Amino acid sequence: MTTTIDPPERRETAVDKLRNGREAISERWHHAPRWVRWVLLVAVIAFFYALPNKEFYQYLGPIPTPGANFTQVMFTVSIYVLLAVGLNIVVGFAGLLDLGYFGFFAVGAYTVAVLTSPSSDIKTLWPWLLVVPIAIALTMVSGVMLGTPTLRLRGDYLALVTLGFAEMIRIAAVSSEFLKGQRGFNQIPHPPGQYADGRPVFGVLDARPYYWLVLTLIILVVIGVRNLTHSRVGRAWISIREDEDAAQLMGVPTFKFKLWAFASGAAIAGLAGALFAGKQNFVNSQNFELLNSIIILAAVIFGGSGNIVGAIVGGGLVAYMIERFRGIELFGVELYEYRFLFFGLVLVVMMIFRPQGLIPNRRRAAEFKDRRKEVIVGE
Amino acid sequence: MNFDGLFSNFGELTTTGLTQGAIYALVALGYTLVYGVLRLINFAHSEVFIAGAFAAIWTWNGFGLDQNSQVSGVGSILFYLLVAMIVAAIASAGTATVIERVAYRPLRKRNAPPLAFLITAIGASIAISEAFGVYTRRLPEGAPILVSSKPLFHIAGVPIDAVQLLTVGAALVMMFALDQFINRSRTGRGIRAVAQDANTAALMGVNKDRIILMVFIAGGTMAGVAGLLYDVRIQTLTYSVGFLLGLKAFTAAVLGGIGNLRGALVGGLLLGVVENYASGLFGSQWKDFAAFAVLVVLLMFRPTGLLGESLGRARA
Amino acid sequence: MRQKLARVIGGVAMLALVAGGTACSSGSDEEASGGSACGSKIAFFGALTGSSAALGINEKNGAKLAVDKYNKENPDCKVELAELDSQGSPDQAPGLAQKAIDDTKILGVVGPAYSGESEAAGPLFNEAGLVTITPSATRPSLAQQGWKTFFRAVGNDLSQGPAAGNYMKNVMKADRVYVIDDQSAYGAGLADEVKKVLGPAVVGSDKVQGEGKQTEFSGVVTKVKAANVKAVFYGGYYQEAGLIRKQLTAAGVTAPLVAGDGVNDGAYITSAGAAAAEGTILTCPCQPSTEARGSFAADFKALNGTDPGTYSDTAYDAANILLAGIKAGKSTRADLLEFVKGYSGEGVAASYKFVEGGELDPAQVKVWAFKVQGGKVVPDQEIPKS
Amino acid sequence: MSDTEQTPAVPAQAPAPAVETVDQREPLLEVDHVTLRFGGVVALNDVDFTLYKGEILGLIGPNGAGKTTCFNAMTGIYQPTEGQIRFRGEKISGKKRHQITRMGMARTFQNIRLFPEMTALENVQVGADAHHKTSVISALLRLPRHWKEEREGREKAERLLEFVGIRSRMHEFARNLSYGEQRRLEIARALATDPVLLCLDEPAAGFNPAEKEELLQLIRQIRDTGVTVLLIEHDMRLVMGVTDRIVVLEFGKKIAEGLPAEVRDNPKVIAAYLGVPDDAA
Amino acid sequence: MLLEIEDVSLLYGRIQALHGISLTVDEGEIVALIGANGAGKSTTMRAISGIRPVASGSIRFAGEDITKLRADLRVRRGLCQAPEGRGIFPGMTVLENLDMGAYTRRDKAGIAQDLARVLELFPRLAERRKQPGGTLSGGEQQMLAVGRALMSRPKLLLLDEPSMGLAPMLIQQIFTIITEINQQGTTILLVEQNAQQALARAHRAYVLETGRIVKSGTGADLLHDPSVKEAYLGVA
Repeated sequence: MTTTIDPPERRETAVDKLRNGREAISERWHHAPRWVRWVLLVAVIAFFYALPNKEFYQYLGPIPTPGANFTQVMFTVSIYVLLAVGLNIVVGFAGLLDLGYFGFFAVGAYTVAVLTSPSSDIKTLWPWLLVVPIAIALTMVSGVMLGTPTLRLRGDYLALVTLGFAEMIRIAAVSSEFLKGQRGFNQIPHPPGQYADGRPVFGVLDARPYYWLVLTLIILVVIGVRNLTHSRVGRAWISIREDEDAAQLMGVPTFKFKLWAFASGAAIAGLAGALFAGKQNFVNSQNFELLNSIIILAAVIFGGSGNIVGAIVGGGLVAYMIERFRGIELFGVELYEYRFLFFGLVLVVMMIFRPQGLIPNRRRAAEFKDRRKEVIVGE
Repeated sequence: MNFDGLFSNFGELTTTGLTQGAIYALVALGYTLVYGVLRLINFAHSEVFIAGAFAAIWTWNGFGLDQNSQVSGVGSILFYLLVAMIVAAIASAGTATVIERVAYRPLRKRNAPPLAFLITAIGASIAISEAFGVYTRRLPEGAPILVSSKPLFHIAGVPIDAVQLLTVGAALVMMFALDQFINRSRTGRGIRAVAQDANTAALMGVNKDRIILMVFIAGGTMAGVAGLLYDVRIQTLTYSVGFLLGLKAFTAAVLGGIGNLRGALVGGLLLGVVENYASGLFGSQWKDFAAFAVLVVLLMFRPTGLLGESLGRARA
Repeated sequence: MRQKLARVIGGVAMLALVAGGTACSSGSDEEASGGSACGSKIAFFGALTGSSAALGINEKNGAKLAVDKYNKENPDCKVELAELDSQGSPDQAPGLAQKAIDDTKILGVVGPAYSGESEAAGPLFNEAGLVTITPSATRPSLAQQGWKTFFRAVGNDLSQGPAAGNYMKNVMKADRVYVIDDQSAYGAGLADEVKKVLGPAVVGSDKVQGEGKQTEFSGVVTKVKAANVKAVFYGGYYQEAGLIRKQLTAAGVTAPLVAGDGVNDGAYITSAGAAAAEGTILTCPCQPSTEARGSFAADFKALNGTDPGTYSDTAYDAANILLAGIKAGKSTRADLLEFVKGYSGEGVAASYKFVEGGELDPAQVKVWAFKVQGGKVVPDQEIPKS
Repeated sequence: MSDTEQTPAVPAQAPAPAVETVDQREPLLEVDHVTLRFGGVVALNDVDFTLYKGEILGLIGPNGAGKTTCFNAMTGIYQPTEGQIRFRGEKISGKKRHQITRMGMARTFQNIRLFPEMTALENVQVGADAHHKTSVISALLRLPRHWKEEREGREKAERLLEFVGIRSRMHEFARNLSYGEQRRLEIARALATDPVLLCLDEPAAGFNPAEKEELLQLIRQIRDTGVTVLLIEHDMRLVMGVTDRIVVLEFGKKIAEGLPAEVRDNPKVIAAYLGVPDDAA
Repeated sequence: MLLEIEDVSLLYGRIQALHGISLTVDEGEIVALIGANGAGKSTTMRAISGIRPVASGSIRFAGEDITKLRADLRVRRGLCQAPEGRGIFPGMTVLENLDMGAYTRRDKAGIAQDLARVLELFPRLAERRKQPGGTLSGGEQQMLAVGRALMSRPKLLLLDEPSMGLAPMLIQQIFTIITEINQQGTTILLVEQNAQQALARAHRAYVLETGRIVKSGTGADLLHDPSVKEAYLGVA
């Protein structure tokens, strides 16, 4: 019974080595000359632009997904990355636990669907490009509407209210006549653009242009988010996350900035929803399961909440791994069937051994280390 | 809005609501106990419930009973109920223990932040639920009809049947037992002490780990009984029903004042009734919507619930 | 991990998987001789895992039987069946559709099984000119989107719904009916048609959540009980139908349940329990097992180890139509598409001939009523059109 | 909170002659007969005093006397049950905390509350941001205002870190600073909000004599820049050394007010602090 | 030697709160620990009772090394603390609170005996035995905390600021009781801000400053030490 703090520390030597190795890499990265970093960054971005080309990915060994078209999978992955970047603002920076983030994605997608689809009741049939800003704006408004009454709550309670709201949106989507439930909206227009020979750029068969579009938008969004975090706004968010009372007493209008965090996160989700609807051509209530919200949140924390790179890696990896399981068979068992089982287990194990995420914020990592030292004797 | 639908069925909606609410209440106890002691929303509690519900069905299967079986004779019915109840309670308490040991205790030992607990709870919940899903091939499993739901008698024209009596009765008995346990026993006192002030409790010689384990076991037992009652009432079980039921049970716990045992009862019954009224008023598809609306409105305007928070602060 | 896993790319057959749960292997990769269509593939597209999987598995097994038979009859010119597991979800559908399109050996597709995923995948198939024959997506609008490659091996909701209504009105003489649906495209569509036919005889209606989301129907049951009806119609799938029937019976409602082909599955009786399911009327735009069906049921059981379920037969027929084309030497997608367009012939479930938009020729659509008796679904009578 | 039920009535007024002279000065913060109850417990009982512009006022009392409660009421965290608190002539209750800060009141915390995962510089910048107007839009697009305020805030932050003597540590995360540095950082952060009134809650707790001496100097320097200081402190040496005037609380009541020397010799204060010796009881 | 603390250091996060504290308590003594706010008095108590982990150093109790022993097991060995801020369980009645003190004990007769003794020591508590702890006044809560600690029949009783927030009359009373308890055979380690009283009662005392022990000696010596007076009142 007289357990001590020693055993866990001993057990972790192997993990520590790994961790040290990673830290060394991160150190090296932070001390590398500017141009080296730029070259590497450009190389990484170029890699991701090249990725959906079959001429390229067929040489990548096990990376392409065996069970579904890789380009289409990459599109899904990119949407998840965009969502993770958005949720990271809310959860990672402002520290607001949002379990209903996918609801905003639904708002974005439905706005596009309702305003563009011929099966919609209002028959506006507007082009996609015109509707995108409307979708983003509406999602922001819905973020503010959800945030205004709920952002007074903290921690777990906020998580539950957001979860409740997302579920209400889903039930409304299923049950209300206007949102067409499972019947959904079809023939949603694609983004505009034509090749010289008159073929549309954003056709049905080739998912690459969509992927490139999302990838480009991700880069823009990341630049925007970086701008925010390196400003008064970002400082306000982090100070709220760190100590909300102290932030208030230092003159931070916490409510306003929490609302902004919610609204910016929502806007990004709305953009993702609009892109999804434009690519998918069809939107119905089956697209918005609650599990998706949980997956995105887990992805952000998995990658390393509070760190943009972490969120990107988390969102990408989680979405990719789920698809990667498709078509893999082990001991006569189709692994795809078990993907969420693994997902759940990974979350548990991860929180025990690496709660700060794969690529943590340097600040966060220190916090977790410190907390461990304060373990109460014998407990 | 269909006021006629509400008023013409008012009595039946109320009794079904109360029956359903009794099950919510039993599950809510688990949330309330764990929250009271650890300030943690044990998301995985819904799967503790599911474990009990499956255990009961599989017990009956073990006796050769399936969904087509008819059992007669009060003695054998009681026997099957009792055995299944014990197995279900053990299965649920066992699941709860495993969750606490495997998922939460390592986090406590590492002094992890609350967010880590929440994510772990979600992870554990998904993993357990999926394990049942894979095992049952995501198909529903049927329970034998042990208790007839033919009306026994009428109160003011509203029929009352044996399932309703059994469900509400068993829930009340279990609650009473738990209440006595918390308020009268030495362990119960330890639970209340840890809930009110864990550090001081440790200074009194209370072993917090043991108390936490007891809390999970007590909550698990209640969830196991709830699982059995669910089987008796619904007679079919799918691996995925836990999530929604768990969420509603949590709503019930918050409604009554989380951490407050008697609040869980009040909250459960109230929620069951409210959502049934809503399904009468707006249509069944809006039933869950109503439950979530209650949760959201409540958290926004009175997060301490109807009876106030905290285990023991208001004498449990 | 990656290297050690047996990777099953869509092309490798995995016949043994369902039968015995053993590893994949039995697919033969040998290049068959004979016509150029030899060694080509047809694909099955539908939910094989997830909460809506049962229907998909029924269909896949039907298609598998067809391919199996074909390969036995043509040992020197084999065809493979590729399986694409969509989980019935529209957002997975485009990736899988493209997967099928990318595989140039796939000449035709049986599926997509559900209407939602058909909506999402249809444009891709149309663009690629890959012919699809759905054995079960009954949503009327699918045929109205101008897809050249869409064909439907069953009647749509517009044929079945009125038939169910007529049956209740004319055969059951039900003057008080309660209508429930699961808000799915299929279920709500059926329910709407039934309501149109029955008019004022519908004394109440309610909606529930499908896809396994709801298992507790006390609210609906209370209302049905209070409405004191002669029949209850349910538009939706067997899973919820079984639960509703069970809970209705438990609550003492004896009025028979009437439902569409989505409930016409053995799993319905399992989940409701034989006693509660007794007397349920199930409509289906398909014929009962007559001589024409031959040894289908027995063969199916021999291959898959289970009885055929809903749409196993239509999937079998759909696969056979594609296989007939391949046998006839149609070795390109365009040729096969043309072949299907002009196809006319007998299957085990119906006679097939496609009209404008890919719909099954209305003359071929026969709606039958079946009845649950003694724990089995037995044919009752053909329902006259209107 | 403090126990009042069995407290022998202590006369609240302790008129000191010095009060007459400072009365001429401009009042900055007025605590006007404030009573504060939590449930049944009376935490503050008719506390009444005024803080004048430019002075250093010490608020002292034994543990549990209600100092921090009083402090929290003055900074707008608690609403008084009775009476009111006016800052620069305006009633504080009902104002949002960040508004009070913008009106010119800043504080530090008894148990240091920095933003541990921000650098020292960023911590101070948060304080400086109190008067900035950069919106989400201008930060997103990096409009000129963002650059201007960012530069201005950074310069101010560096100046203040220099002032409290930890500029060399400005890129460290706050959690990595030593205890003394954290205390100083808190003061710098509070000063960054451009306060008229700086409230220090036990800034010397845990300091050794040398550090206390430095703190004393720092407080004087802050006053010399024109900032009024309210000091809650336990360490009498520090309080006696730096304050212009002292208010003494015990059991939620004011038991003395006046110049340091007067307060020190007040028998009631001595009794409250050292305890009454056995023979005196 | 009942309690022996050697070179104990303790961290809060990265801040060092104790810098190598060493002190001893002999059987039968009252030892006082005095110092200004933030000097580390309560932290020392927490290290001894085990609700904060120590970073280095050792704590021995009755000859056993308890440095890494869990808090509740320390209680079982006879080391009981009445925590700072009293730590009354607000939702429990006075009697239940007292029962909590005897949580580790199973001898019903002994418990009943001790309960009688505590109620005799604190007649106020006897009057309010059915009242929830949260509704007691500060002084009564303090008595309850001390009484509850006594219920565990400790070998060593740790009292953290028993006079905090009490009126002089009550302070007087509490200290009288402390002396009485000690005379009945309980060793006491006392943290106090009320130096006058604590030093007058203690056999020995330690003065803490910024996490270090700067002075020690008999209570009487320190009571008349001008530097102690200065530390508290700033009187030179």
